Amino acid sequence: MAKEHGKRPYIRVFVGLAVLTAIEVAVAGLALDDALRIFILLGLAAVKAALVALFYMHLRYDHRLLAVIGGFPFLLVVIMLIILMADRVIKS
Amino acid sequence: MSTATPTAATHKDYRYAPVSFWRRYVFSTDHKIIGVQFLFSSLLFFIVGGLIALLMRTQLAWPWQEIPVLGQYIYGSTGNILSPEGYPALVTMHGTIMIFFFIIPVLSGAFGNFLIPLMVGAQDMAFPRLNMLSYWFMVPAFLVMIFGFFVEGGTAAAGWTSYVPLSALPDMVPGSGMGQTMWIISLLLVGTASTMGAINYITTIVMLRAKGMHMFRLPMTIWALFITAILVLLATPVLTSALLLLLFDRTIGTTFFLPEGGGNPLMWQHLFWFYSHPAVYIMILPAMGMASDIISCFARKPLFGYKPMVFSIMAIAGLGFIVWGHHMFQSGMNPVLGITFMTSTMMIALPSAIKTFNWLGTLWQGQIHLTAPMLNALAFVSTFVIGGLSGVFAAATPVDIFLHDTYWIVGHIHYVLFGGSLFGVFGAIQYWFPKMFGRMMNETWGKVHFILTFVSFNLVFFPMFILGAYGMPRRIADPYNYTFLSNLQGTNQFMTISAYVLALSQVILFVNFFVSLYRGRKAADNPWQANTLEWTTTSPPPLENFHALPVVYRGPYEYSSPEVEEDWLPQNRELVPAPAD
Amino acid sequence: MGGLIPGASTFAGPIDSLFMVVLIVTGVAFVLVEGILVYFLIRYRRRDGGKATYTHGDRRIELTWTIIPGLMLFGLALYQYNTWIDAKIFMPGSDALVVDVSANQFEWEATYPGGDGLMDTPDDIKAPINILHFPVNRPVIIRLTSVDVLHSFFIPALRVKQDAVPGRTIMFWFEATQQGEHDLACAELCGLGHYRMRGQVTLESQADFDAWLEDLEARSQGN
Amino acid sequence: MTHTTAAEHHHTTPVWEGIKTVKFAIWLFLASEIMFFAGLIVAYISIRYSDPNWLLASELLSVPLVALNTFILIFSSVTMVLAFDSAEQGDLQKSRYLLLATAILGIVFLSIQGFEWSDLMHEGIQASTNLFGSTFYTLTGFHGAHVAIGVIWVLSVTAKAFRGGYAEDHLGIELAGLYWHFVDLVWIILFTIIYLI
Ligand code: HEA
Ligand code: HEA
Ligand code: CUA
Ligand SMILES: [Cu+2]
Repeated sequence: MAKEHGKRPYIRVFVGLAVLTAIEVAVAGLALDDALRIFILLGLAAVKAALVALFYMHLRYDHRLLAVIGGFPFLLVVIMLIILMADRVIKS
Repeated sequence: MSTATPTAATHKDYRYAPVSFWRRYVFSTDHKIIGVQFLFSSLLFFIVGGLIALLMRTQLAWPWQEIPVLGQYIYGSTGNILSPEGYPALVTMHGTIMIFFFIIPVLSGAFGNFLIPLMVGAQDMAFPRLNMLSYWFMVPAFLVMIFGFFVEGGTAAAGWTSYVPLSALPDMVPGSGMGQTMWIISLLLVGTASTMGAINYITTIVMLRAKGMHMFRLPMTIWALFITAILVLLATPVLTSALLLLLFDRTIGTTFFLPEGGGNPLMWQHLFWFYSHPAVYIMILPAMGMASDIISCFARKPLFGYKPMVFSIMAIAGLGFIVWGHHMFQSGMNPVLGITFMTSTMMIALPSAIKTFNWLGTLWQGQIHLTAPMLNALAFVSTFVIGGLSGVFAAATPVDIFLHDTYWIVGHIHYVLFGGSLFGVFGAIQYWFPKMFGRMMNETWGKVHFILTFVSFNLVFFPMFILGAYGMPRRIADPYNYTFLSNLQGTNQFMTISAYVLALSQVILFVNFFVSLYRGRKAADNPWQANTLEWTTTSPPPLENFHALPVVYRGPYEYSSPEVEEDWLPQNRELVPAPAD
Repeated sequence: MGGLIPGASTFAGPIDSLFMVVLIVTGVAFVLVEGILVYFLIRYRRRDGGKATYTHGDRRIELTWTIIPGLMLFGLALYQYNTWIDAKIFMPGSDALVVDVSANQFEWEATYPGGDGLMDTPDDIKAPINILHFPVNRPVIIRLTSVDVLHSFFIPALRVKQDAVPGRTIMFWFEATQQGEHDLACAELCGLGHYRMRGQVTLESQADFDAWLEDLEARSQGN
Repeated sequence: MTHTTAAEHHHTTPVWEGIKTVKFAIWLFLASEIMFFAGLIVAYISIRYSDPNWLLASELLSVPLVALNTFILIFSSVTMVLAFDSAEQGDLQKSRYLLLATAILGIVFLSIQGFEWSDLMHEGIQASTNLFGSTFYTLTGFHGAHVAIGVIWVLSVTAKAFRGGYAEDHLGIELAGLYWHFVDLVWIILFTIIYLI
């Protein structure tokens, strides 16, 4: 956490995020097959989230323990999501 | 709070110890005082919840009877008899109070607060002010919940699980009006409080350990409280979100859980149990840890299999997040999920098994002192096993078809929660009382309380398994209008009378507690000749816990070590030649 | 404690035997643990001057008492799969009698197929409140719904329990094996009348059942 | 491993293996926040995919506007991180103005969202209208509340910065930043699952 860390790629990350957002909006517009579109969009969102966490929240430079604290909940989220999707009833 | 650097503040506190009564004993930031505050308030709620239980038991033994003298005071509004809507309210309050206001606060709140800094060798929690705040979030929670008794319609009456739609539709039962909303708000406050506590505990245990106190030199109590705090941290917010959704369904007309609006009632159960199954381990792990310390100390023998013990706590916590569906086997949840949940639930019995066997291993070839704390710790082991094993029946999905929501489950609950956690608490109270208050509790009366409690406990709750095998459903005010239960009144009356005895036995504990508080024999610094750090300071400890911060040279269980001739070896005693740290 | 109350359906066999298996496994574990506990307490109670054996444990022992219960538990898990699949996932074929049961605070209401033997046809017959009849030795499929809150359809003797969820129709089945009168209990807290939400179940021969149904039909035409 | 405890370092936060206590605690807090939103989001997804004829947000709301809002929030994230960075580099003046910018961007985000809400209300969609309404207002509402808290926090940090704070210890800025980026991260996910999918 000292000053000696050189310039970090904050601006580049920002550009990346902006571009990805643009792509997302574009993809959302495309007439793709739903599953594929959702897959791409979630992928892009994940990348953006990862960028923020790694660079803006310094997980890339900080102690690994912090990354574990921040990352572990996502494991639980995935479990929750899988179970609830498996248990939902489609009403038509 | 978050940007403050509290340690500076805490440090100051020691120099100019707060003089005013209020800052010292009421709005105190001293973890020891806060721990004691939690202890007293949760014991108070044990009494409240317990007395409610006695009302339930009375109803189950002599349904719709006028209660001789007290009736007019208790059920005055309904002609001195319990009203049909009264019973579910009693059940709900009993469960809610016992779980959220008694067992969780007494374990994490009271002992967590009092023991963590002392046992890791710190002067206070990492965030003393946050710690105080956490207690002062509990108080309004208490008040709101109690206030529920007085709003019209009475308290929440949908069970401590508050299943929707019963709890979501304000006009479903009398209690699901204002009372249910109170219940939600109260639990929101409790959740916030325990999350604050969890953050504080984890930070303290990771950051403020004394020099040489490696993670694998921590006492089991601390390990248990540590993992418990992690469970609280990650599970509670899910309950919070579920409670908020429920609140919206009740107030602003959303329909998350209401089928009319396309919502999904089972969603509540999923979210609730995603919290509440980990929560049941929140209610047992600290007791396990404290029992481990007590057993090792009074067997005068190192804890058998320290690392396996630690890893099984972790395993219980980890698996605890993927078994919640075992509460929903019959709920209409996709039955295929029943298979996965059943398998994971079966496997979660394994770490508990490992712990059980290691407790036995600790006793093996020990020098067992049957003191009051030890007796209670041993009762913890023996009754927790019964409770756990009864859980395995419920985990067996096909058997659960029959057992679900019968008294078998009620028996399970009480064997793990009363037999397990509560005996652990009884043990812990009598073990750490000298450190908390500088006086000893009366040993003889401790033993009397133990024997009476242990016997009457089993007489109250073991028959529940039989009722369960008869298929007696839970939460029913009057079993006897079912023909297949009509012959069970005798059994129920027997249980109820035993429950009265159980209650009176608790009076012994309370009297012993309060008398010892003033009249008890003065306690030495280390009355049990134990190894952990809290015993190396004075009883009660000074405001800053340790006059000089301890340095740790070994694990917490070096009893009967060949290195010294006495049979204990404190963690902080430096042997010459000093072993490499 | 001699197992569950007598059963009267095809589920009673497998479920009760599974109960017994679990009872034996856990019983063994129970006797083992408590026995050893008590023995140690007597055998190793404090003796003056003596010191306890100084040991921190033993990897081999740890492994044994990890692996053995582990296998037992996993075996126990696998052992139940079929019973569960049979009870809750599998559905009987066309010969089954389909009955709609609707729960409300605090009553059970059953609807039977009329003369055409089919559900969802105009001639379906509503049985009187809290009265249910089922033929023995014939699979019965219940289509369970609730109009207000959660309830649970629990006939102990038949070893069936299924929550009724408003907004859903949940299908489950059973096959009664013995004639007789039984209680239908509500096993999910549903409000102040939960304890008295009792249905009367009659298990009778196919013939008696048909007779009952016809007489029901007659009366429903009557008025 | 060097443990430093409360007593040894009076007026600096204790550090363990290079992690500052308060920062560690903030991360724990964020972990619990993740689980909180997890509850809401998982509920939303499961409800939504139970309903085949779910009306899409894109049919009711102007995606470009929200995209702009997303961009604003991302932009506020970079100003925030740069504020911290320039403080680290010793350029406190720059840091102050970046903090201010962050707070302002946050406010802009909130006002655009407020506009969007009132817009939707006029289209006759309340929280009680249908599940779309319920989930939409709940998710964006709780996120908005977090942004609001973030704004207040950042403003207080800004004030302190202008009063010459954070001369040598920038922890305060970093903590506010962590929270701010977290809120941004949550929005990245919400934006995708509410508006785009
Ligand atoms: C302290 C609290 C606590 C604890 C520790 C447990 C522990 C366990 N519980 Fe329990 N449970 C509750 C509190 C707790 N439970 C509560 C409050 C409810 C009711 C909620 C409600 O509906 O109101 C409940 C309900 C409940 C259900 C739902 C029943 C139903 O509603 O249909 C199930 C089902 O699987 C279950 C299973 C288990 C299992 C498998 C364990 C295991 O962790 C037990 C593991 C321990 C052992 C198995 C004993 C020691 C092991 C050995 C001696 C080794 C040998 C053993 C074998 C080889 C089998 N519990
Ligand atoms: C820690 C948890 C805990 C504890 C300790 C207890 C303790 C007791 N419980 Fe309870 N119980 C639950 C947790 C607990 N319970 C839960 C979670 C449920 C499910 C709720 C639901 O279904 O929603 C439940 C449900 C439950 C039922 C089922 C109700 C139903 O489904 O219809 C019954 C019935 O007998 C019961 C009985 C008892 C009894 C007799 C005690 C006794 O052990 C109580 C003995 C203690 C006292 C009586 C207090 C002692 C104090 C004094 C009397 C001394 C006074 C002193 C002074 C004045 C100084 N409990
Ligand atoms: Cu219907 Cu309980
Ligand atoms: Cu559970």
